[in-house]
Amino acid sequence: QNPTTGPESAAASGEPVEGGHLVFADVVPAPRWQTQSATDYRQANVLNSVLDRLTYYDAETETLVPWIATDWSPNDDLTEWTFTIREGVTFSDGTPLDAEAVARNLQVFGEGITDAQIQPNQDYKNFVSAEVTGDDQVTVTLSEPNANFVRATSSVTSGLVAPSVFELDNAGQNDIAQVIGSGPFTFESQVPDQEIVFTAREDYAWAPETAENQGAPYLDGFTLRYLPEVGHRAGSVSTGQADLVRGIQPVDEATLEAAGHSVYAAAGTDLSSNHMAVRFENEEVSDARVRQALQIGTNREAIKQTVLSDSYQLSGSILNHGAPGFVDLSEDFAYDPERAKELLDEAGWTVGSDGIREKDGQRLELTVSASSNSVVIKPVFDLMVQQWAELGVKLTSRAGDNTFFLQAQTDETVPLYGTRAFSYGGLGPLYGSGGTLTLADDPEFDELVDRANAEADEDARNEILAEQQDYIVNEQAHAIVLWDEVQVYGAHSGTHVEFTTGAAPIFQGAWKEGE
Amino acid sequence: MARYALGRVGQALIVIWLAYTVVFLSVQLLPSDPVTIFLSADAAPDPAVVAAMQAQYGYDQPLIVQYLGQLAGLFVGDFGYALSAGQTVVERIGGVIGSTLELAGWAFVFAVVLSFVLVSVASLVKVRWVRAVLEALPPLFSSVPVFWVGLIALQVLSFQLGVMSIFPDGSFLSLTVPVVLLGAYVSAPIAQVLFKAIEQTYAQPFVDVLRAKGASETRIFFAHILKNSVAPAFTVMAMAVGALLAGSVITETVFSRSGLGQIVLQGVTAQDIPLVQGLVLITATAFVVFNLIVDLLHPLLDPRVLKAHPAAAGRTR
Amino acid sequence: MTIHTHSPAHTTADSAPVLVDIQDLQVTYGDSSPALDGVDLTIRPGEVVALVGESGSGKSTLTKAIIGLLSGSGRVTGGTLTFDGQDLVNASTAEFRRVRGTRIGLVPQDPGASLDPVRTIGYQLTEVFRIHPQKELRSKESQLAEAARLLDLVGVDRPEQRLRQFPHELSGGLKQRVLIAMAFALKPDLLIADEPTSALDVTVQKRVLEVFDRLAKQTGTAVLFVTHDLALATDHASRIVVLQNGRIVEDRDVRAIATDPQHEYTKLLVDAAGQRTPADDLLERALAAAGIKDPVPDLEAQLLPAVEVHGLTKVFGTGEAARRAVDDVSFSVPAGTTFSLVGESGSGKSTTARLILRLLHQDVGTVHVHGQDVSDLTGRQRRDLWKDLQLVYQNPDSALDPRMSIEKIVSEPLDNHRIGTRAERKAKVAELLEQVNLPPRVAAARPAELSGGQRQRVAIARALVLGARTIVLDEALSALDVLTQAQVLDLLDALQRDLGLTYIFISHDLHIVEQISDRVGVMQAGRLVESGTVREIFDSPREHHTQALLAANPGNLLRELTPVH
Amino acid sequence: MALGIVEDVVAHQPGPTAGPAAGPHDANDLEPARARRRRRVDWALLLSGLPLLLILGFAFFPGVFTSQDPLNGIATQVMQGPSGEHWFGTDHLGRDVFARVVYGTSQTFLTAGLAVLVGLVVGSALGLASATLGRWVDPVIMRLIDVLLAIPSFLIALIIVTASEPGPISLGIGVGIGSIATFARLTRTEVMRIRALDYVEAAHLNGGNAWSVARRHVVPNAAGQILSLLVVDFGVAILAISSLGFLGFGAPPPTPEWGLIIAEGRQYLGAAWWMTTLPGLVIVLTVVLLGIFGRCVQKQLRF
Ligand SMILES: Nc1ncnc2c1ncn2[C@@H]1O[C@H](COP(=O)(O)OP(=O)(O)OP(=O)(O)O)[C@@H](O)[C@H]1O
Ligand SMILES: Nc1ncnc2c1ncn2[C@@H]1O[C@H](COP(=O)(O)OP(=O)(O)OP(=O)(O)O)[C@@H](O)[C@H]1O
Ligand SMILES: [Mg+2]
Ligand SMILES: [Mg+2]
Ligand code: NI
Repeated sequence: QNPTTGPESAAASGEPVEGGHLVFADVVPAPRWQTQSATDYRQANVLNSVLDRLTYYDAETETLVPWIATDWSPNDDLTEWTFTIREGVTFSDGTPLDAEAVARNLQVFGEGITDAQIQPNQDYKNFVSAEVTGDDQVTVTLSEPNANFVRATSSVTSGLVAPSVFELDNAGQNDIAQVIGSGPFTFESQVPDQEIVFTAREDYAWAPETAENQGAPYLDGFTLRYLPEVGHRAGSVSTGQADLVRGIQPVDEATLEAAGHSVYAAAGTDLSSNHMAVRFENEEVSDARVRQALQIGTNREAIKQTVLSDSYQLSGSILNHGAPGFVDLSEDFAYDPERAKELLDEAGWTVGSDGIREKDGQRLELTVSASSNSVVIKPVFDLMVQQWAELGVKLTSRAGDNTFFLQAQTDETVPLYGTRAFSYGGLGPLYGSGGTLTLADDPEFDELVDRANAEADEDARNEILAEQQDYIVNEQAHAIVLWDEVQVYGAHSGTHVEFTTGAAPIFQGAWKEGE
Repeated sequence: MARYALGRVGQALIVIWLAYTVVFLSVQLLPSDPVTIFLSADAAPDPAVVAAMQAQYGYDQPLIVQYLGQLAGLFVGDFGYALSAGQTVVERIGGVIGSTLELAGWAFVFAVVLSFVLVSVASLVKVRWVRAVLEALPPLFSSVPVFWVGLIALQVLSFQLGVMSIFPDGSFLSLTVPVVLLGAYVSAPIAQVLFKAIEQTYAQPFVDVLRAKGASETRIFFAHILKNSVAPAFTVMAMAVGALLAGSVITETVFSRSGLGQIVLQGVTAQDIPLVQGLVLITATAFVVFNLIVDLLHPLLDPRVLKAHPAAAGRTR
Repeated sequence: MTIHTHSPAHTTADSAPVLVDIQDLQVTYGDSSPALDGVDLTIRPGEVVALVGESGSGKSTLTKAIIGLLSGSGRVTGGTLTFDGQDLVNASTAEFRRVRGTRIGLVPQDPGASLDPVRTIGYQLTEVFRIHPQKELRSKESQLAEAARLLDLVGVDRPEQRLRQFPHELSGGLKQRVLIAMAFALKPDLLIADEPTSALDVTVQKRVLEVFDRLAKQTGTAVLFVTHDLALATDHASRIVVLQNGRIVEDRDVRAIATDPQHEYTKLLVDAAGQRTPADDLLERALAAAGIKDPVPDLEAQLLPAVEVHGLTKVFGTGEAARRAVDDVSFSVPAGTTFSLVGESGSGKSTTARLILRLLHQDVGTVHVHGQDVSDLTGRQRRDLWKDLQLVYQNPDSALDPRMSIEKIVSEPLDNHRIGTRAERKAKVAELLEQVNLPPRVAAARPAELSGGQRQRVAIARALVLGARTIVLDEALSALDVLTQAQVLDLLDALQRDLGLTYIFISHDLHIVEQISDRVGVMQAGRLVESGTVREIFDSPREHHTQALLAANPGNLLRELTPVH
Repeated sequence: MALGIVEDVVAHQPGPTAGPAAGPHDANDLEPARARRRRRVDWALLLSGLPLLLILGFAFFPGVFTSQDPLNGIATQVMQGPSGEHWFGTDHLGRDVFARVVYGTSQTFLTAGLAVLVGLVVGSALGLASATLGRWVDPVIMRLIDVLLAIPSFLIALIIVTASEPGPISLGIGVGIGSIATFARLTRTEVMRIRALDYVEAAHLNGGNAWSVARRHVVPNAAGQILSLLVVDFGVAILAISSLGFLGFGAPPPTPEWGLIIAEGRQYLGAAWWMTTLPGLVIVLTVVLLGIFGRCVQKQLRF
């Protein structure tokens, strides 16, 4: 059911081998390494092995398990969360990772550092304070109840760094060479924009509770390199120039596997599914019927057949199949082009002379933006251009235009925004008022979010979560959902890696078969 | 001579300053602003934070103040802070410039050697078709998109033959292949101009006088033709600096090398004005310095030029 | 006034050994018809042979064939060519290289471009010794010393210093001497000189040729020299070979040719070179110059000089670089006459002409044209002036827009001044083309399709189309070969008679000046040193400079041999 | 990218331009060679011109050259190798690559054409002003040109393309600015060369004013050189545009555009070589042909 489990178990067969150095090729260099900038795979994939967090979300059990926090619990009205900090943990510079250090970290996540231009972490909304409340206890106080708060502490953006790091200026905190964590690997050297070398910490002994390897990493170290050219990735795996490569494209998967190498589909359970967020305040898409038409007028099966592969699971909701609270809504937005056309007709958009719908002299032309860092997003959108053209909707895909993408992040006039976003803080930070995706206020949804956050009972909360999903996908169709987030990695034969629910490789447990 | 040189240096400084200013102004055309872009990478930026940060980096100041501030910074060696990199411009550029210099430097050397070898062989060889082929090479070099051959070369060398590393790991081929591709591209105009200049030199009557003296073709070529023909080639070499940068952007992207190329893209997409300005300063200076060298070298190559300067023609009053 | 007294080499008996032996030589360029077609020529040691003929007759081709430097697609397609018994037709490049420089030397036509501009004189002179290593000239010092000796020999002053100079620092005459020194360096048996002085002005030409003659005699070198100028040939050669259309039409002793030209073409050449102004014509012109002309066309025109300049001065450059190109020049040109300006290169002739034409503005002085003070004309007024006053350029190639048809070129002034209807302009052009003896069909042609002489006629037609009364001709004939020159001269003469034109004629060629002028002005270093009627100047020059200029005028032998009509 | 064309660097020495067949050892017999050239058919011109005409045909009548759909793929024919049906194979969406190349021609040519136009209009205006207005205008314009050269044209293009909607207009202008300097320098040298010729002065003597002389003599005679640069620069622009497309700064899909087709295909280089290689060859071929054609034009029109 969880696509990660297949390859994972395959990788786990055989005894891990100690030693060896792994070459990991990611897509493009990351410009900044401050903890909270790890909203991006580029940073998260690496910081995951450099910074530890309070909690860990275990893919198999689909629960949060202890890591640096051995225990945690909220007060009754869910406004105070108390964490018990593990003992004997040290940062790589030797300083202790104690309650003081954790409190300082949490404070930075909640408040940011104005002097160093560090913003608060968006998952720490309503943060009031973080205080040391016992020998090894830290208590976080929130102004509003948040049942989901603890989930945020499992995110790489909540990676813990030595408090001394916070004393640095912005440049210093963003410099990977100066990021001091307690994780299994530490920075060794770098060639800017070309490679970064990390070495294993031999004294590492505080892996997440469910981790198979509880001690120091098997590997001696790993090197991060970059392969922006999609076309080079499979080749570099099969020739062994890289042991692990992110972003293998569908056409290369079969070839790689046939040649005896591994293809890992690392499910990004921590993220939303891949979708187009609809900036519904734009004229063309302000009518829910139009958005619904787009939702059911998209032939996902054809997309999967043409440009995806079996590594990709089509969306059942805005959340991924493995995410807590996921409900499968795929029946509701099954492909129905006729109904889609009807909806558009009903909304007053009639087909014009060139096949594009019009209303009051306005044409139904939509532009979608997306970053170029996903291998499949461009071809998928290209295909959707064709599919939507049949509905009478002119879609312009600007996937891959990174400048436009940066602009579109904050430009609410760009009607469609292709993305998948970390959702540690639930859907609120994404689709609620002040959210990062629709860039519009939505009080109705805010209410759903508040209700969920205030609900201590899991089942009751999941029910509200289901309502949220239905609201976003069906009722309002604020998100045109496409496929579950997944990062496809290629690994040279004999390389064994597992992945977090954030699709990041776990180098601490990775090993290479000796030659 | 000293006055002439001084005048040229003055002109060069003006050109650098103008280039700096033009780019400063054109960067203002870019949509959005560096702070918003910087902040929106993390989350939807809080307007208050944006404003605070703009104040921090001076982006809230009137344009003219920003401009003068930047300019003043240059004089004390402060090239600004590259927000998108979280480093000062000097650190950011300094960190990778070596890589570009290595690539561009060798490519330049290769381009010069290649064009001289091509031209020499083509001029001395007696077989007509060999000469025709050699003469056809530079136009071909300049017609082939570098990224296209680069991609194909990598595919073949790295994956099909497995002789070259896909990563710039410092191995011989991982430097040589990009150098050769970029060099061949840059050599095209140099070789073309050399061919043309040499053809014109060969048409000069003094060549027949040399032949009548009994000089061999080899002597004629190396002792006379070449020295007469290099001046325009030098001019082109100086102008190739810009092409080298453009070529480096492409080459570095194709071969995943670090370098200024990546910074150009980063600077423009993130609208990191100080970074872009720093780059322009470097390239404009390089361009101007190379041209200056060529200009000052010119009298050594051609004793006539110094004489020629004062004489200006003004026929009608 | 004969200056050179040659020991006539032709006295050497036919039994003397033959140095160059050419039989039935045929040379072809590409696949066109042969440029040389069955040439027979022998040259004996020490003999000076002049090769004359009109442009394109194959003179250069012949010399290049001997030294193995046929250009482009040129190749020997028949016949034999031996040098001192050695077959040169089938000689390899290496064999040729051993002969060139050592046994056959070359003095090129254009000294300006015949030295490598980026190498010093010393380098280029000593290069000969490096190419052909000599026993006693191994060290650099000895080579330089020898080079200096050679320079001294050809009359170059301060030889040591010259060795360090670059060609552009030398005048044309000096450069030609360097080239001569270079050709003589290894005392060759044969020297080929292709129009060695055509780029030099007469005085320099004379000095250079003296050096040339002297050295040839001293070293016993045979010389084959090419020229357009029969006068020059007669002065320096013992034998003249006349080439026409790739064939030798006459090959005889100098005196024989000069006194008794056999071939039709040679006759024309001798006529053209030795032509003297008929006495009656001279009288007529003298009368005209004095204003007594019959019939009287325009009273005013005769009273007023066509052009009058006074105290004209023009300085180029400032400070140290300042140069007085024209210095206090005054003269006046009566209407209907020809005034010639002569003088060595750079003496200010062209500058004076341009000042008159208002293409340059004087620093001091006045210019009157047809009675009007034009000293300060600008813009529109200049355009009006140019209706009356026109210029014909030296080089008809560059004076005509290559893209335009002859008709358009000639009618351009009419178009510009919006004169007449289209049909009228067409008629006017046709009339003028007829006047300058051009067939009507050239109207549609483009300049490239015309010969040099025809092009110069077009330029003259254009100058006349607005009814100009005064025409400045700045070396208007010097780009043409002798026969064409004669034709154009006839045309100018006829036009002057018919239209009462005034000419200001600038030339290096004193023969022509003597034929065409009424009055002559001699310039030197910007100053008009002497002026007077043509007879005054030519027969009794007062100024030393004028005397030197006239002495340099070639054709003394010819004048001696062909008496005035 | 835009290396620029450096034809103008070699000073126009009085020496002749040798005929097509002439090697470097040719001497200086200019007149007959030129006369002969006029009469003979220039095979290089024909051999480069005809294929270019064909490619130009792609731009105007794409439907004549292919019956396939460039925009909508056939899902069952994804990534098929070259065949009789699909000459250049099909792409990842099952679109016919050859059809995309054919239909992309107009977009590419439009953009390159605009680029060249910008370079031509602005560049030659600057060059003309520089050469004719003289005095202080000339040095000022020349310094401006230096500034243009000192800023990498690539960066200018990047900024302009980033600053505006991507599309033929911004791309064309961005790339075109890079060729302004080349056009300006060539125009300046040409105009100066022609203005120094006697026939221009003669035109003044014959009553022409500055305007009529420029129109009748200077411009038409300079046009030959500039026209040939135009042709060559067109190729340079195509390369520059495709390079920008490669870096992700091209026109948005699905508009087929040559650079974009290559950029799209390149990620499948290992799996479907034809998607990149064949359109790339079309670019190379076009640019090479344009280069040859430009040089022929130059020879034909040089006076
Ligand atoms: N390189 C060449 N290629 C083709 N034809 C040539 C070449 N050189 C000379 N010719 C032709 O050969 C013929 C003879 O030319 P040549 O130069 O020998 O004449 P010339 O008597 O020296 O003329 P001039 O007095 O003008 O120097 C001419 O018809 C000319 O056009
Ligand atoms: N435009 C100019 N600028 C500076 N100096 C000039 C200019 N034109 C002519 N001179 C100089 O003025 C002097 C006279 O030149 P001019 O052309 O009048 O001589 P010329 O008698 O016509 O010579 P030639 O017989 O060679 O044509 C020369 O020294 C020349 O270098
Ligand atoms: Mg000749
Ligand atoms: Mg003159
Ligand atoms: Ni370019």
